Parts: sequence; C-alpha cells; structure tokens
Amino acid sequence: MILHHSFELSLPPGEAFRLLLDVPRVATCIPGATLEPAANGVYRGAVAVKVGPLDLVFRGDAVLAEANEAARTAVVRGRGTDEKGRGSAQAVMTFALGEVERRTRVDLTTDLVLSGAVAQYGRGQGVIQAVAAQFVAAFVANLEARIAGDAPAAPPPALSAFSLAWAVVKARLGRVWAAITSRGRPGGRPAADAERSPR
Amino acid sequence: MTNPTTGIGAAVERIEDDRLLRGGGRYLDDLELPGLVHAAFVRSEHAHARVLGVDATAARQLSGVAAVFTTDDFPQASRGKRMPQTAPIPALTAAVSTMHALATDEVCFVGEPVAIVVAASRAIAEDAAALVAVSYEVLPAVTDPRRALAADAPRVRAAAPDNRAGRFAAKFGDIEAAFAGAARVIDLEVESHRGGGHSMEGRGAIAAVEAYSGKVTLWTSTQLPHTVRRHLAAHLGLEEPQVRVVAPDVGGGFGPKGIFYAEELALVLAARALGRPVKWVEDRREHFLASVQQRDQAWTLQVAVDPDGAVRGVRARGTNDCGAYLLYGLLLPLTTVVQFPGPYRWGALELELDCVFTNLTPTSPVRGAGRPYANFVIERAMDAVARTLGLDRAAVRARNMIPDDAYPYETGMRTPAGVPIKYDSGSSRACLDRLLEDAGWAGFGERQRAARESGRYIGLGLACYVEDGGIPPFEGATVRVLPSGTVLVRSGAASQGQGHATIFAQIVCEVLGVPLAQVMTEAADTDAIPRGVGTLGSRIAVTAGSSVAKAAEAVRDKAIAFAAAHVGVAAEGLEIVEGAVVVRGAPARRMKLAEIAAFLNGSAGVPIRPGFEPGLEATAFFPVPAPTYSNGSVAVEVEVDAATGAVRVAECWFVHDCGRMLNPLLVEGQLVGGIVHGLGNALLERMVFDREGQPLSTNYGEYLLPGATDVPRFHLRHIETASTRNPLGVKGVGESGTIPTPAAVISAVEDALSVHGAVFDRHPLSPEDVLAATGCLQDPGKAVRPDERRREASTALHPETAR
Amino acid sequence: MSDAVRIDLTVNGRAMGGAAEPRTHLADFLRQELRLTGTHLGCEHGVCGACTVIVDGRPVRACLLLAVQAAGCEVTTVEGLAALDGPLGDLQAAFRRRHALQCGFCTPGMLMTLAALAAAQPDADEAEVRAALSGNLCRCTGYAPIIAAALDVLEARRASSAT
Amino acid sequence: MKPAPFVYHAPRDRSSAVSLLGSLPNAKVLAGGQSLVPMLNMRYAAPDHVIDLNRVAGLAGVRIDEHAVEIGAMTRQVDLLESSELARRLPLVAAALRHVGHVQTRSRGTIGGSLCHLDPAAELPLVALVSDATLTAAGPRGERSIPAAEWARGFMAPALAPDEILVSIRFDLRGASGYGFHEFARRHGDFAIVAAAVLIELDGERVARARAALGGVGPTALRLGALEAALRGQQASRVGEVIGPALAALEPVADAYYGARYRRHLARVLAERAMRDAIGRAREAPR
Repeated sequence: MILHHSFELSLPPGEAFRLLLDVPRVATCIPGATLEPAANGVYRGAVAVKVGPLDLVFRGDAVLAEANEAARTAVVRGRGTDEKGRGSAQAVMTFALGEVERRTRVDLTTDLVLSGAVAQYGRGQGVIQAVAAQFVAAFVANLEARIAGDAPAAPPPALSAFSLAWAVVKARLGRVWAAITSRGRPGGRPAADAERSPR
Repeated sequence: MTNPTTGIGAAVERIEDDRLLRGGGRYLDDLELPGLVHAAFVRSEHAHARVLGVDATAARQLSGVAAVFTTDDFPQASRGKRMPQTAPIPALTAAVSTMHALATDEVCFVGEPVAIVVAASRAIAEDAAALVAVSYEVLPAVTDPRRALAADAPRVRAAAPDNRAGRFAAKFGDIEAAFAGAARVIDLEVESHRGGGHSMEGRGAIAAVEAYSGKVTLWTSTQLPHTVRRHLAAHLGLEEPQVRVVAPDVGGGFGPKGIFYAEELALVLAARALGRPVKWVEDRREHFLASVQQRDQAWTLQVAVDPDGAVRGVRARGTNDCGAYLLYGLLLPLTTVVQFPGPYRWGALELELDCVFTNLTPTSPVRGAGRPYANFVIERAMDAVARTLGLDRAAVRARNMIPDDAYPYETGMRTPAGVPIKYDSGSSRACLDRLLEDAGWAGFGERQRAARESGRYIGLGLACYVEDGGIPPFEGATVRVLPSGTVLVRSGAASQGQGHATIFAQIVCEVLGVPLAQVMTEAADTDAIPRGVGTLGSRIAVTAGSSVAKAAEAVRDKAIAFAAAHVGVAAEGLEIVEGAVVVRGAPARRMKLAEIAAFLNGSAGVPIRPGFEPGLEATAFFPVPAPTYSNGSVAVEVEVDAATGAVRVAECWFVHDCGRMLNPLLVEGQLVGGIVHGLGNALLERMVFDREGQPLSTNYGEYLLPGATDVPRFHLRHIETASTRNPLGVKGVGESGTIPTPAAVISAVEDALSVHGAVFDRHPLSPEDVLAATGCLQDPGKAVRPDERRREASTALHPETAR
Repeated sequence: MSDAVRIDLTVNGRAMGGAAEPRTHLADFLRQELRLTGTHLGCEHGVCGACTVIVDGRPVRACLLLAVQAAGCEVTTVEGLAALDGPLGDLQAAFRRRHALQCGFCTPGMLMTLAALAAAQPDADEAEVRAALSGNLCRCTGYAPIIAAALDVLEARRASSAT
Repeated sequence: MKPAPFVYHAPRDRSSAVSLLGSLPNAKVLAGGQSLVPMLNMRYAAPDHVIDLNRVAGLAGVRIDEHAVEIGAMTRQVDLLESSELARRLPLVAAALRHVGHVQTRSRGTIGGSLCHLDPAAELPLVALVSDATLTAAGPRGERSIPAAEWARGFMAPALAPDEILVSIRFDLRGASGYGFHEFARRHGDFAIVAAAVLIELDGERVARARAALGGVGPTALRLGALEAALRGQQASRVGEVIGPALAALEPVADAYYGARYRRHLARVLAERAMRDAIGRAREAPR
C-alpha cells in the first residue's frame, strides 16, 4: 500500500538532508530499531513492533538507494522478515525536502508491502495504516528530540505501535474529534502519548 | 418394481450413516501407519517472486525433524517435470500452465509450495517450517484478470510471452441480421466473483512406498482416485499396478478435491526418499491459499431483442481468471461456454471467452463448475430485457424458453471436438409454470405493495437453468455374490458424501432382490477395480449407477441360467425373488444366490458345471456418449433492511427435473446443499486479495460461509422426465441447486428495491452494495470494491487530513 | 520444545489419561492420544464447530481448549452418544431419518451441540435451534434437515416427558 | 495449524499469577482462550509462556448489591447469560452478551478475557465504556481501579501494566433507567461491523442524561461525548434529529470488507435504533 506522510523538522533543509542521510543516527530515532554497522552500504538490523497481541520482530537490511543533494530527495529501501516466520515487510521510502520559514518540510512517500501471515488479515487492514502513521509520528518525535539535542543514550524501545494508533487518529481528526468525543485534544501530538504508552 | 420399499426410487435411509453417526468414520487424518511421520509445507508468501535460495540448515537441526526437502533434494527426473494437467484440452494455448511439485526458481501465487518439512509430529514440522529461510526477489504481480491481457501488464510467469491461458469462441445463427433487425439492443456488464469449495475436511494424504517392490500407495482425500493414479504412475515412470490410490471417507469435495495436486506428488517423493510413510493434513489457512478456488469472470453483453422480449441474438465477451496455474485444465471456462444458452433458444449467438492467468490462487471447477456464471450472465440479461421493455420477468423467460415438445434439442453450441450439444430430454417450461404457481408469482406484487406500506422491502426473484450431468467418458462396477449371499459392489466412484453405497445397494436390490443390508460397497480403491474416472460433474448416478445395473443384470442372468440347468427348468420359468431364483408359480422350489455362488466358487476336485465360468459375478463399464441434461427453475423471496443493507433470504421454491430419481431423500439433500452453496456465492462468500496478490480472507471469521441462521424455508418439487441416454433414465442433480441460485437471489434483491431503481451486476452482494443501490449512503453510486475501500482507508488515515 | 505433561480426565464416563505437550489442544489429545477420532478438526481457529465436545456439561470447541486445561474434567464426545453394540441415540437416529448428514465430517460437532442444547433448553424452538447451530458449519446439507432432525427430537422428548 | 511451543503455568492464586507475569519474559495470560488460542493455533501469537488463570481462586463470580454489580474477570459469558438476576439488574450487559460469539465460545469465554483482548468490534468493552464501569487490576503493587473510559489505550491494548491482571469489573446501577443495544453483523455471532450501545435517563419527556458509544468504527470502542451533550435536555421524541449531525464528522477506520462511508451510515442507523429502544424502556421504567 502507498502511504503519504508529511512532517516538519526544525532545521534548515541542508542540515535536515544531511541528518536524514546519516543512517546510523537516524536509526536511533526509529522506534524499536537496532542497527549493525554498514557493510558496503548495506545496513543490517531489526525493528520490533507490537501489534496488539502480536510481538513482531522484522530482521533485515536497508540501503540508501538514492540521494540527490541538489533536489534534496532521497530513497531508502528496506526489507525485513519476522523472526517467527509470520511474514515479511518491504518498504521503499522516498523523502522530498522543502523549505518553510527556515524549517524543513519533509514529504515522505512509502510503498509498503506486507507479505505472509501478518498481511493475511482483512479486518486489520485499516489499522495497519493507522500504525504506519503512528510509527512515522513517533519517529519524527524522536528525531525532533535528537535535533533539540537530548540524544537518546540508547535506541528507543519498541513502542506498542497499535496502542498508539488511536492517538494518531485522534490527533488527525483534531477538532473534529473533539466535536465527537469531547475528549480529543485539538492538535494533540501523538508523541506525547508515545511517552505515556505502556511498555 | 421388485422392491418398492428399498429398490430404485425408494426414499430409504442411507446405509453409510450408522458408522458416521457414531464417530466411526475413517477420514484421512484418522488413518495411522507404523513409522508414520508428518509433513508441513513452506509456502510462498509472495504472489510473484524469483526464488533466490532456500536455507533449511536451522530447520534440519531442530530435534524431531526427519528431513527438509527442497526441489533440489528431489531426483532430477521429478525436478525437471512440471505437474501434469488433469484434463488438457485443445483451447489451451499457454506453453507452461502447471507448477512443479516444489517451486524451482519462480513462485507465481501466495501459497505455492517451496519446501516440505517432515518431522515426528505436525507441530514440530510447523516449528521447523518457520525456520526455513527463503530469499525471494519480488516480481510484479498480475492481480486483476480484466487487465491481464493489457500490453503493459506484468507477466504472471517471467518467461511467458503473455498471460493468456486459452481462448474459446462460439457462434451460431446470423448474428449481424439478428442485431440489424432488433427493436432494442441492451448492453450489460456482469461479474461473478471467485469463491472457494470449503469442504469441512480439507485435503490430506498419506504416501507410503513398499521397501522391495517399490509399490507406491497414496491414501488421499480425493474425488478422483483412478485419475490421480494415472498421473502419479506416469510422473514416476511406474506401471499403474505399481501405484495404488485409495480415497478413505472423504469429508466433502465440491470440486477442489478433483485435482492431482503438487502436495500429493511431493509427499510421495518424500516418502520414497525417507522409506517411511508421510502424512500431510491441509490446515484451513492452506485451504484458503493453495486449494483451487472458483474463478472471477467478467462479461460484457449485447442483447438484441424484439418488442415482445424475444431474444434475437446475443454478443458476449468474457474474461475468465484461471489464477496462477491450470491444475485441472480449462474445464471450468469450457463448461461456461458450452452451457451458455441454458434453457433458452435464441436466433443467434457470438461468444468469446478469454482465459487469463493471474498471480492468484489457481481456479478450477467448484460445485456448479462453469455453469453458475453462464447462468448468472444469462439470467441478468433476462431481467434486463424485462426491465427495459417493461415486461414481466417470468414472461420474458417463458418467451425465450425451449418448448417441452422440442426435445431432443440442439442448442447450437458444440463441444471442443465439434460435436453438437443436444439436450436428451427436458421440461423447462413445465418446471417454470409449476414454480410460478408454487411461489405465488402472480400475487406477489400485491404482497409487495402491502409490505411497502408497512415499511418493509420484500422481493421475489427467479432463475432457470440446465445442468449437464453424467459427463463422459464412463465409470464401471463389479457386482459379486459372496458365498454368504452378501453382494459386493466395487467401483471407482469415490464418494464425498453423496451416498453412492446406498444408491448402488438400491439398484442391486432392484435387480437381485436382496435386502439393502446384504449389499456392501467398496469404492475408491484403484486396486479394487482396474479402470475408473472419479466423481465430478454430477456423473455417478448416470455412469456408475448404470454400470452397477448392467453388472447386476448379468449376475441375475447367470444365476437364472445356472439354476435352470441345476434344477432342470427352462430359464423362462424362473425369476429372482428376494435373493433367490425361484420357479414361477412354485416359490417353494428355489435356489438361493448364495448356493449358486458356492457352486460357482467351486471346491477342490469337483468340476464346475459345464458351460459356466467360475464365480457369480460380473463387471460392467457404462460408457456415456454424451451428458444428460437436467433442468429446473428456482424462486427466492428476500427481505431487505433498507437501513443496513441486510438481506434475509426467507423462502426458496425449487422445481426441477433430474430424470428418474434413484432416492428422493438423497436428491433433496443434493438440491438443498447446492442451493445453500449458491446463497453463499450470492451474498456472503468474498475472497479478497490485495493489489499485491496477498489473500486477505484466510479464516472463517472473514470468509463467510452460510450458517444455520442464513438458510430459508425450502419448498421442493420434482418432475421426472427420464433420460434417453442411460438404462436407468437418470440425470445429474449434484450441482442443480448451485447453478441458478445466485441469479435468483440478486433478482429478488433488485425486485425488493425496485422503487429505488436498484440494479446489480455482480455477486456476492454486500450490504454496502445494497445500500449504495438504494442511494441511502451519503455518497451514492456504485459500491466501492475492497481494493478501493483500502484506498479510501488510506486517504482517511492520511496524516495531512489532520492538519 | 516444551515437555509432555500427564493429563487425566473422564471421557464418555470412563477414566482416561495420556501425555501431551501443553500446546496440544483437546481435539488433538482425544484424536491422537486417546484414539477417539470421531471429533474432527475443520478449521482449528474456532469457527466451524466440527470439534465441538461437551466438557463439564457445556458444549465447547475442542480446538480452543488446551488438553492440559481439561485435566480432571468430564468430557463427552460423539463416541459417547451410543453404545458401540447398541442402537443409535435419538439425535443420531433423527439425523439418519432426515438425511441430516452427507459427508459426515461436521456431524459429530452438530450432534454434540444439539445434545447440549436438548439438555439445557428442552423447550427450544426453531429460532433457538438455528441460533445454537450457528456455531457449526456444514457445506453438504444446507442445514434444513439438521434443523428438522433437532426439532423432531426436542418434540419427541417433550412428548415422552409429558406422559 | 498447531501452536508454537510454550511453557504452561497454572497458578492457583492471584499473587503467584501476578508474580509469574512479572517475572516471565514474553508471557501471555490465558483466560477463556476463545480469542488467544486461535491466535496461538495460527501462530499469530507465539509466547514463550502461557499463564492460565482458569485455576486461580476467587476470580469468577457475580456480586450484586443495591447500587452496583461486580463481576469477576474469569466469570464465563454463559454464566452471566443464564443469570436472571443479572438480566434484571444489568439488562444492557445481558443484551450485549447474546451477540457475543456462539454457544460453544460462551461456554468458555470470560468477561475479563473479552475486555483484555479488546477487539475493536467486541460487545463487552463497548457496554463497559457506555456504562462508565470501573475495572480493577491487580499487580505487584496491589490493586488499582481504572475507569472504563481509560481502559482502551488503543487497538487491542488495554491499560494494563505488563505485570498486571484484570480481576473484576464493576457496573454502577444508579440512574441507568433505559438501555438500547444494536449491532449489525453479517451472520449470527459474527464480529459486528458496527455496534451501538445507549443508556438514557428521562426527566418526564426530556432527556436528563444520555450515554452512547459505538464499536467497530475505530481501533477501540468510541464514547460519543458530543452527542451526549447535545442530547441533554432534548425532547425524547426529537433525539433522532440530533444524532445525524452529531455523527456527521465521524471518520471510521475501513477494513478490507467494509468502507468508512458504510460504517458511518451504520453508526447513525444503529445509534438511532439503540436510542429509540433506550427511550422506550426509560419511559416504562419505574420512577
């Protein structure tokens, strides 16, 4: 499935671009990610995601497939297979950076393909999208934290992605949500929930 | 008749049931063998990929694992060969159309077997399967059959020139003239969705190889033991007597068990290599991934009509989704084509059906085979004609129907061999007329108006069908009187629950007058009878039933001749009564079949009476020249909840003619079961794949089979017009219920919502489709398809929409 | 691999026992360890009902109950509905009379669900019978004869208990 | 389709259950098992340890007093359904239970298991939410109460710490005078596509207090606070006019089978039906 996410980083595009190309640093901002040093441009590692009752660990590799300094676009290809044989994930992530008031707007397009048992659950389809959105939101929050200087000593723990999915939907719906639930937090930041989430 | 209470036509209880009701059935998974080990398959998780490598090191090291086989671990002779096609036909154009026992370098659907793991238990085999690391290079997949032939479509198999599996074309009459002179030309687009067989018992097999003789035995939950043996022997380079295939009790077939599967071959190769019997029992997820399914068919139609609704000509162009491979052949689309006109006669027809490959689960006949889709297209057209011309739906059908005095009737269609399709006998019009009475068709409009005044939406729909049954070539039977007097019937006619043993016993009882309890049947063991085909296409009553009758009559004649010689009475003076040959008029003078059997079995030193072959038995094969044609009409009453889109099927009237009925109880069982299968196709059973070809419906919480709360009240009526093509006068009935039901249900829902001008062009019909047609959804229009729903979902969750 | 544990229970009125891994569900334990193969597995994810057995008086899905959880329980399977050498029970006879089985694979589950229903709700009407059967899938019969057989038995039992 | 291997634990008392849960890595709690065991069989879930609560003393049973009903987490759904007292005091729960699975799953399924599994379309979390129930969890630091509104942290994620178990759920009986429950599923016993639960208190012909929630529209059940506010003080005969607008902004999560648009439509239809029933019952309710 094709996913579109956009976010802003409090850095000028030039620096933001260099940061995003620094895979080892960026990896420390990916929830539940562990990364081994690169061997000729290929990074091996794993990403742990808790999907409701499922604890998945996708182990695989990632490469920086393209980087166009001038156009400030980059393509990262990643793939991973669940350790317990429940399927695999492939993602082609295309970053396009642009400037907004000395900050950087990042348009991220992800072509995500899930395969195997994890993908074969029609009732879960919609929520997978919510998770992806949440995953990016948490990633951005961690990235911002790093930009702000409080670099995490260790990679962030695997967040219970699904346990946060709802927060994202709420955030997305913003006031609309407030209108419906009278409990929504307009503009509420998923990341705020990320810190409060169990495990 | 000899035996009105238990012979042909009697509604006797089944002799199979006692054992099954006590839990005494012996299905594949109930069989045990010394040294048995258990298999699990590693299956492709991609719809299309190149297999770069398989690493089974970790799996092989797991305690309890006997072996892991990839294609490289099989003998070259097998590795090089693709699976045989169960029934190839000329219309097939693709060079490569089947898979290997295990994938070699490419996988073409999710679930294609890549490796087989053999271990001490199924659980351990699954533990190990999860440890087998397969590296894939994912390739683009074809998942929309309607786009499969596009120039820019990816290839289902990387090496194939295109995605065409085959093509059918049919034509009769002067199509140009028919359209030139038409009052109206009606255009339609119609789709039938892929569903599955879903026998409650999945597939399964045990392969064993004898150490010295090398004889292969395969116990398998199949419909076609003899066919599987033929292909297995050919693949292994063995003579047929060196291969034995046995079908134990089989927990339902419905078509998908009428295939020689890669898993069966892989099991035999594994058993050979290990020198131990290997069992594999398909689990339900495997059934969703790798057992053949129905097809998607999409049709565009032009119908040229006269003002009175007479169809002058039909132009039809269709696409049939074969899935990734042709495990059977093109029988399903072929059946769609040759059955196309059903019970109707038109001036002219021009038809083309493209058969295409996709990277989805292979398709093949499921109950109804190609017929329900032809029926759905034609019956949608009949409703469209009625709607367009403002005519009554039943009247349009009657106007175009083959008259009951026109049989034998040539439809204008031909078999691939060029033989004209000729209906043997029929009563389509009588069935329709009787149905309209039974269902209160004339008075329904009034009931409908009254219901609407109280806010209820009820609708009545109908459909008419022809079912070709008793399909060629033949089936056979041996009837043998044992010294005890018990009559043994042996046949290749494997049963999946149809009650073959009971109808064979009824036929024997009719001819030899023995009680049912004295007839035992052994079917589905290739060692029990040399030749056979198997069970598909509603063929057993016709083919095997007639063989049993012929063999039993030969036994009767031999017994009478022997008794005549033995007691010195002319054969004309003798008859068979209750298992004994008796002198007409002097029933005290009798000779039991058991005694005759004992004489003819001989005893050492005593010569058998001159002129008689040993044994009181006969074997007969009944070759059928052409199918028989059953017919009938169904009406369905539904109530629609216009607020939720829920459809409740309330009543079902079914009037049909399957020739002479051997056992009405069993005929009704076949009908009702078939109708409910059709209800599932009409409303519930949706097999969803995503755009990468990943199946999303892989459990019974999501793929919805009809349940006890979903079935209507049934009103069945039988009309019996004997077939002229077999001595019993019987026809097929196993698929009659399934063929017209989807069309009738959709017609009924349309009727219920006619005030909204609802028109439906596909099944299954989801409540969302129903609501969309009523315009009750905020954003009316055609209901979104599953893949569009996912697109909608993705935009609904698009983070930008939050800002 | 986890080790096998000893499991003792009562099946069809007889004390029985065997060993199984904790991951073994009751259906596999009955079939493989106790060789009572009348209980069938149709989906193994708790929808089709073919594996229905009665545990401590309640119908349960034997594929969703670990065998170790059934230790000490009273289990009734289809083999317990009639003595091997005796006549069929009333439900079984009604199934035969109504042709309520074809391939017979779902039948044991259907029988056990109905046996439990007849005991718990002797006055069940057609709607209640259908609801009770909604947890059992059958692909052969179309359910109508199964529903009819169940109603026959309920009525006959009511009649006999009334006299 | 056999589960991956795991170590089985059957603690007899609460504290050992909690300490096992706290000490064992990758452990799952087994209650009724009607949701967990299918996931084990299909290997979606592959825990190293399974902690079975079925032999833990004191987790099952119903306590009814004047103002509240307290239900032990391990109380079987069938026992709740068969309790005429519960049907009288908690008719909404009884009504919802009739939609939960099938007779064979209710024989084993527990109220606590359903609340912890937290399927987005499940009935019991929905009625707990609309009833402002209070859940009690036990952990190494003793017990704590969790309001139903804070129970669902997201998709199938209850607000339990990794070393906590749910021990009971308490329904306050005060002021729930009329109830309504409607769900739409394709077949009897299926997961609802959308479900709606409503509680109404009337003051004469005016709505004194309305509580409403939906299942099946998002990753968790959804309380309709804005609708409740809009209904306060409304003429009972005119609530229908309020529901549509209040739900117009709802953006349900679609799945492979049913779209967001259809779920939004169902939400309105079922909410209206549940509301109508609730008002009808409130009118009949003794004052």
